[in-house]
Amino acid sequence: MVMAMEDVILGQLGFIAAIAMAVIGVYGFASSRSLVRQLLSIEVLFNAVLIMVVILMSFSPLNATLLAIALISIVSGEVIVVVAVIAAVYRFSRTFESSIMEEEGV
Amino acid sequence: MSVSVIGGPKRESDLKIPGTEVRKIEKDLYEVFIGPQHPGSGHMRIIIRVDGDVIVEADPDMGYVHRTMEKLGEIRQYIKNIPLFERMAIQDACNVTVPYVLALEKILDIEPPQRAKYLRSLLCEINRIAAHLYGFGIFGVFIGHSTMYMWAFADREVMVELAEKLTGARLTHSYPIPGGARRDMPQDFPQAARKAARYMRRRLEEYRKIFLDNPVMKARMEGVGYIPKKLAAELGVVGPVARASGIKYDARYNDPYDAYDEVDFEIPVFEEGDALARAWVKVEEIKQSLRIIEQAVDWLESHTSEAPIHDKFWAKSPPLWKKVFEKEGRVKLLPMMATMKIPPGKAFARGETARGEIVYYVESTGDSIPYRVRIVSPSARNAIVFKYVVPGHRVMDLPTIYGSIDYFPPEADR
Amino acid sequence: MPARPVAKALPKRRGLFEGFKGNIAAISLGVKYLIDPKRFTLIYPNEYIKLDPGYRGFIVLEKKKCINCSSCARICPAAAMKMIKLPEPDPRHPGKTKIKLWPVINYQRCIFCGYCVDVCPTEALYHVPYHDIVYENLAEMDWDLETFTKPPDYPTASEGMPVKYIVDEERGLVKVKAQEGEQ
Amino acid sequence: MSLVEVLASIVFYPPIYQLVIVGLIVTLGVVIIILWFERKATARVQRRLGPYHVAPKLAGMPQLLADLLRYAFQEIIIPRTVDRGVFITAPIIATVLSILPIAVVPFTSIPDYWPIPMDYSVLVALAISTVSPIFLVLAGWASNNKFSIIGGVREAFIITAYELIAILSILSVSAATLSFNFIDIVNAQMNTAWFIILNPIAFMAAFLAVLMSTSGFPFEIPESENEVVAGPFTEYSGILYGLNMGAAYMKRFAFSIILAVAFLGGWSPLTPGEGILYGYLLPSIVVIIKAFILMMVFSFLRSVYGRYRLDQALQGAWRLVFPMALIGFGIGIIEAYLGLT
Amino acid sequence: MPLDWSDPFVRSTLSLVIIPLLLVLMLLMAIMFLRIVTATSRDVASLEKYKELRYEAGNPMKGEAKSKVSMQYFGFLVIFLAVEPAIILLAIALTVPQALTGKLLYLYGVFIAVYTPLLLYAVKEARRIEAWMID
Amino acid sequence: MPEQQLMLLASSLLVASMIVASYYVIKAKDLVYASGALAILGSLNAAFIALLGYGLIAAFLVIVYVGAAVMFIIVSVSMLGGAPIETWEPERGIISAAAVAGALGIIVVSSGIYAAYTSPTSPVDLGRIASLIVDRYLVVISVIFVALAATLIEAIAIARRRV
Amino acid sequence: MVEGLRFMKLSEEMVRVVIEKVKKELGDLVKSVEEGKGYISIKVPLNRLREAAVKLKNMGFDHVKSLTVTDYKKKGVFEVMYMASSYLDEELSRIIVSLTVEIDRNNPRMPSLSDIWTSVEFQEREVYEFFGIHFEGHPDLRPLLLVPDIADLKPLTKDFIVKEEPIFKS
Amino acid sequence: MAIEGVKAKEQGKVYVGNLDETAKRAKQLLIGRLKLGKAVDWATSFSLWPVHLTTSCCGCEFAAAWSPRFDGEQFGALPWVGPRQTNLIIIEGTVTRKMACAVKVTWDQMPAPKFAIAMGACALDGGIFYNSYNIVRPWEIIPIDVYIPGCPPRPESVARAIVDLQRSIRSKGIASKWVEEGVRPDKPLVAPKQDVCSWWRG
Ligand code: SF4
Ligand code: SF4
Ligand code: SF4
Repeated sequence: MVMAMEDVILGQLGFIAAIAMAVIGVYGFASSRSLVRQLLSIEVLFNAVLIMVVILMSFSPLNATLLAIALISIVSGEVIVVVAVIAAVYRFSRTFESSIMEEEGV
Repeated sequence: MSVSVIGGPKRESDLKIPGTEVRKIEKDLYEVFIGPQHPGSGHMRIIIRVDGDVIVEADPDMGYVHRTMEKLGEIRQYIKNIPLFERMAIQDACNVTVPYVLALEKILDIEPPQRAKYLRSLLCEINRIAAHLYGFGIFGVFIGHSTMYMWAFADREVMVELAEKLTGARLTHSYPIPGGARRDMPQDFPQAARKAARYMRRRLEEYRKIFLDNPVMKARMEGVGYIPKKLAAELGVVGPVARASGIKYDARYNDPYDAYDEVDFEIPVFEEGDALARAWVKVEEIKQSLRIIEQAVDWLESHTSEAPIHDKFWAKSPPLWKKVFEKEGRVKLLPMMATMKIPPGKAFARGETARGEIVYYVESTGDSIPYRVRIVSPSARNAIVFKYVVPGHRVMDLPTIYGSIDYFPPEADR
Repeated sequence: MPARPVAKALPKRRGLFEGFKGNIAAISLGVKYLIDPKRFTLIYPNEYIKLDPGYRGFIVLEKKKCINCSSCARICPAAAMKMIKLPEPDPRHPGKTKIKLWPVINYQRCIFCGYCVDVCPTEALYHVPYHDIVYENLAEMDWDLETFTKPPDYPTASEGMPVKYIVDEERGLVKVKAQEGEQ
Repeated sequence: MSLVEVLASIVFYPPIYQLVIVGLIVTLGVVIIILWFERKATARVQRRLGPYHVAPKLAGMPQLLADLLRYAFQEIIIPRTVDRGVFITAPIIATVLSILPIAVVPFTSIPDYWPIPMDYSVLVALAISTVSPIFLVLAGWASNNKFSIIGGVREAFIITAYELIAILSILSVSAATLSFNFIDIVNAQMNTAWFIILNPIAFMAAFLAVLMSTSGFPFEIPESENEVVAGPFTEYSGILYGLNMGAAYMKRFAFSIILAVAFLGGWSPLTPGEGILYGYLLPSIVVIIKAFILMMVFSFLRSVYGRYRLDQALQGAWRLVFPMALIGFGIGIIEAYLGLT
Repeated sequence: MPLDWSDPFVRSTLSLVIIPLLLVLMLLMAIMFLRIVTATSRDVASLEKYKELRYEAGNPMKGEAKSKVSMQYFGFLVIFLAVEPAIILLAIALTVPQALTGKLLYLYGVFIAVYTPLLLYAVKEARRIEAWMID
Repeated sequence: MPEQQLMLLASSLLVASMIVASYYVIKAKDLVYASGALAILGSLNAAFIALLGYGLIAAFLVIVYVGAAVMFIIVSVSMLGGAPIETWEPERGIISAAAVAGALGIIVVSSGIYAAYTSPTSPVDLGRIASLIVDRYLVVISVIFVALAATLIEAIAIARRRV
Repeated sequence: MVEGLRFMKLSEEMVRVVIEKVKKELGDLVKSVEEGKGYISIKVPLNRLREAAVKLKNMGFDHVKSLTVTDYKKKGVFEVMYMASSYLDEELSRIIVSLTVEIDRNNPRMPSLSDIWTSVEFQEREVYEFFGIHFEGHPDLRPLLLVPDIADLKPLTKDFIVKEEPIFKS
Repeated sequence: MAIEGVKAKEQGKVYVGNLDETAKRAKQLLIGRLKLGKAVDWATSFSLWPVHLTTSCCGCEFAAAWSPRFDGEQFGALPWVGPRQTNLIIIEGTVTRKMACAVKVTWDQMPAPKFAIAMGACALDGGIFYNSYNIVRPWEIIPIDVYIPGCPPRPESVARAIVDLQRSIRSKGIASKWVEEGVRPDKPLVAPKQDVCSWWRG
């Protein structure tokens, strides 16, 4: 199958977006010490990953769909747990600081 | 919220690095003002502190309608105080003024003629129904049921119409005066009253269907604002609130005045003590009031018409006055009423308004103005419910409780 | 027979089915009123309520009946009725004037308690059976003697037709046309 | 092509027709009429007249027009305490998003007149409808007002209550037809019976979900005036508030259209024929009328019910309506299994 | 080459992106325009000093509004989020051919079996609001 | 073809706004708005994925991720009180971000996967996916159910206060 | 029916019984017990007020209907009356006793009874703002109805004079 | 040259930055050119939504005025909850010192073409409380359009006040002129003599 030029450009755009978002997400995750901000950064990262997955799996659309669906389900599951952890940490220490977890050895 | 640093020596050193302050969020409660410009409160402000959806602390801030009645009562002649005190609860005008008049009569040591007593009781009961319906309407709108509001107010108009026929004013009747009442019953009144009573009974059934037994409304009211009997006695709540909590107290029964020892009626008492019970108390009381109205009307019809005022104020009246009375049923006042001097003495009187017991303490030093008038109105006594019952409920329960205790700020603030 | 306290209990109903029944009852009642609202709304400027003659509306002074006794001003709880001093030719001493007291009313304060009407020894004051008059500035409400001696303008009467409400067993109140000339 | 034809081709170009003509203009009209109806019907049940003097001959019909105009020419106060950008844009986006689901609902079975030919239009419609409440929450937060924020959070909680129910109960129709395509669904209904008959439980659940999602009584909780004044919209004035008030009704209209297509047989008694008139306009009018009747029922409930408490609504949703929706879903699958549709 | 207006892609972009975007812009402009039109003059603003302050039920402004509103119904939120993906997963499986509906029913059964006891437990937990206070 | 160019234009706009949105997620002062931006990011992402030809994923993403997960985040954040003062350590962030950027860039460029994308020749067949799910991946899906159920229990256990 | 007595629906007998009972219970605490119009007045010295209140409460007078303060400017005292009655005891509910103390007008301080009778809490706040009487031991003594600058004037004392307008219009 | 440059700059500023000028032009366009004034007056007069602020016991009759018998909604007046969405304030009787603050705040927070009705003797000259130490005359705080005497006024009087207000809005074109000029043309602004909220301690 001949790859159309547009497809390639679309894929590259996707990669650009994914990489940029990944970088931003990692930056946010590493530089903020607020748990909530870290959660948000991870979510940005997840969006990047999702695009990459879809693009990379595009040779097999069915698999891409299934994988993406599974990914999204799992991530939303993860979100609950993380938020629950944040709430627990907050209740425990009254801050959103991640360092509090390091200190308490959590 | 305050900015502070979590304790511990390790963190102290951290403090030196700029940008590492930690804003500690304390268990700060959300302070919400309910009122005065708020659909969930009438003319008052309730400062609630909420933890999420649960009220932790409620502080009723009254006084938005404090119109200094006690002070003005001290500088005005006795009879001028009747319209004044009436403004406490204008939809319950007769009920709030009768005890004041009773206190004056106690000091004067006179007793109104039987007809005046029946007339007063009649108007009191009409007022009671109107006030209960008013309370119902406000309660309905507080829990979002606008139809209840409209229906109650529609039926209240029937009662207002009756009162207007009897006294010539919609709400502020200024009807009782020391020694009697100001007007006699018009000719066509009994028939209208009986019709209204029959109509009202049927409507109560419809209220039950759309409001009290409506599952949505029942869910909102059941178990909300529960006041156990002990607590009710301790807080000294009055009226339907007390009677919904199983307290057998009604000033008409425990200290009968006017015609209440001659008519046959019941004091409904419920044990449940929640908002639903308070609503039901009102329904049952409306039924009893209708009975009283019918009895009073029967009595008044079967007795000859005479001026419903003590002879002291009527015996020496000029013929013109008698003519006016015969023609219009209007009792003229003696000009000396304005500056009537009352012998020295202190009297304490209580009466049952729609919202509960109202007490007056009148002290006279023999002057034409009272030395001291103390009023404790039912809403003023019920206000304490906000402080002791509301905490622990959800925010959405606040209007339910407010509506169910039928709190009326102008009355509470005096 | 005296009053007696009677213990009552809330009608207890439980269960899903009861809830369902309650909902149906409420909705069907609503539908019933949607079909026949039984309303008695006053369509205001087109209709107005003709009040009973005994209604305590605005107050008018019949000057010739007044004996200038000040009882009305003395009993007025809101200090709305005041006596003004007006010089007047003295009938006994021609050429001289004497000061006479006349009541005037201030509707900024009057609370329509009717005390003044009831206390007037000669029935010089009377109520007109209407009440729905509004003003656009305050000064208009402080009446002088001349305004006080004639009934106030009643714009509503020229705009709508009078109706009366009578108590009815079925519908609560019923709006009927007030007969012309009927007092 | 004559001018009329050109105009018709523009107006009836599906995206424009569905979003601008139906989505905006008809919705606005429907909202105005339904608000008038709501006020009149409520007034009737409450034994009074309702809006009247604005046009006595029309029974006060232009009342809502007057309200709208009045709102339009009232000062738009943007308090100093709010976050301006979000404060202004959030309600606008929410409004537009709330009518967007109409874009994916076909009003006819002729492919030319589908705005988006899509196999999973039900899913997409549901997906779009889940986004708009987020902006209401944001609007509440941007208002920087205690009542707004509480109202916003309540809104969010109510979303959690109704969203799954809406999805489940509307998808039960898909379960019965084994397709996410509205066309298949309507065709199935035209072949057998409307789903309101085949699957009344799911319809009930969907009905309640829509009621919750558009804060109709008895679930008018986010804007419950007795505690949170006007909920997330407390700070909005002028036309911004008018927009907000309309948004809930627009959303209700969009949902009603979905319900009408999914449960009430869509354009059912009518078989779309040739040409724009028979192929697009008339079927869409049938759908709109069905949606309108649904909205009238929604509106009527206002006069019978008060409102539930937040926790009661949540509990009721999860303990009563959610199982209902699940059962409805199951019924849908069983119907598919038995080949009923 | 002109655009093919009946192309599904063009149609969906138009109806899902461009027209909504235009609507948003239009509304935004209309609102800004009306705001300018209806703005009051400065002398009024100086007299009405509470106008631009936060509405606080008729009180002057007090305290911070953006503060903790930790509603105790967090549990329901958790349930919602945990059930939603499962439901959608279940829903995605709906488009099976009719022959496979038996399996679909089986999946539905699995879902019911897994979630019914769980939901019963979770709703019971979520109702205990005292357990969900953030502090 | 103009449609294709339109698509490219749209997707580049989308990519640009995605990057802006994700930047706003990281930088917004108010965490609620950051989460709001996350919702927008999710929607844009869905739009992009739909452009790539995977409408089903897009719908799924919007319903489950934007409609539920992000909603959940927004609510939780606003319930936790908006924006407490945060500590930023940009150095850490820049270093890691640079590392990730480098690594990803090298991987993408060197392996040539940047040209890997092929648009699906036909729209994703819903029937196939459904059949796959109920036929082949029945167990997997059941496991996902159980896993989600487990997160539910876990979340309840963690977030709830022991009383 | 005897004129003047009708209002006390209960017989004089009952009132007398209650008076006797009060006298017995309170013993030497009371200065005097009298029957007033509509209430029984029990005068106690200020320093035994709380004791008397506790005893009354134990007798069954479980709530206070009215906290009445009268300003006797000439005597230089405030007369403070706690008008108590009963809800739970039907006999006593017909009777109102007033627990009366007199306090110095210039130094208005007295112990709070709000921990004995919760129902008096708000009324004590009210008295505090209107008369300036300071209730020691009150949990939350703030003005209840008035704005602070008016509360400073202590409007219900006889020092604060409000004038009626004359009946003549100038 | 320099002067020209400055001028151009200033002009540019005027063009971009001077909102008043833009507003004026826009207003002229809408009210003047498009003749929307009549419509605005019509709409405003039939959409007088009173804000929920029950200052005192006249609220009873206010409530009755919206009850089925008198039904204020027939005039298009719908009592509404928050001040931001309303344009009419009905002072329902006595305004105490404590309440004066609420009246002022509520009035201020209402958006511009807004009207006030004072209801009941108390709101005019104190009524029966004319010599009370705790009341404030509302016309000292906000500009009042219509006064209703009575204590309480009958609900018809409230209806009459609304009808009167509607008529004067339409005949005098108050609302459209207000929008056009940005300030109420026919009534002076009222500035409270003292700060009515001075007692409020946050
Ligand atoms: S009606 Fe009452 S208030 Fe009015 S003037 Fe007469 S006495 Fe005074
Ligand atoms: S009471 Fe009658 S007679 Fe006397 S001054 Fe007044 S109006 Fe005249
Ligand atoms: S005018 Fe009369 S009814 Fe109105 S507030 Fe004053 S006292 Fe109350």
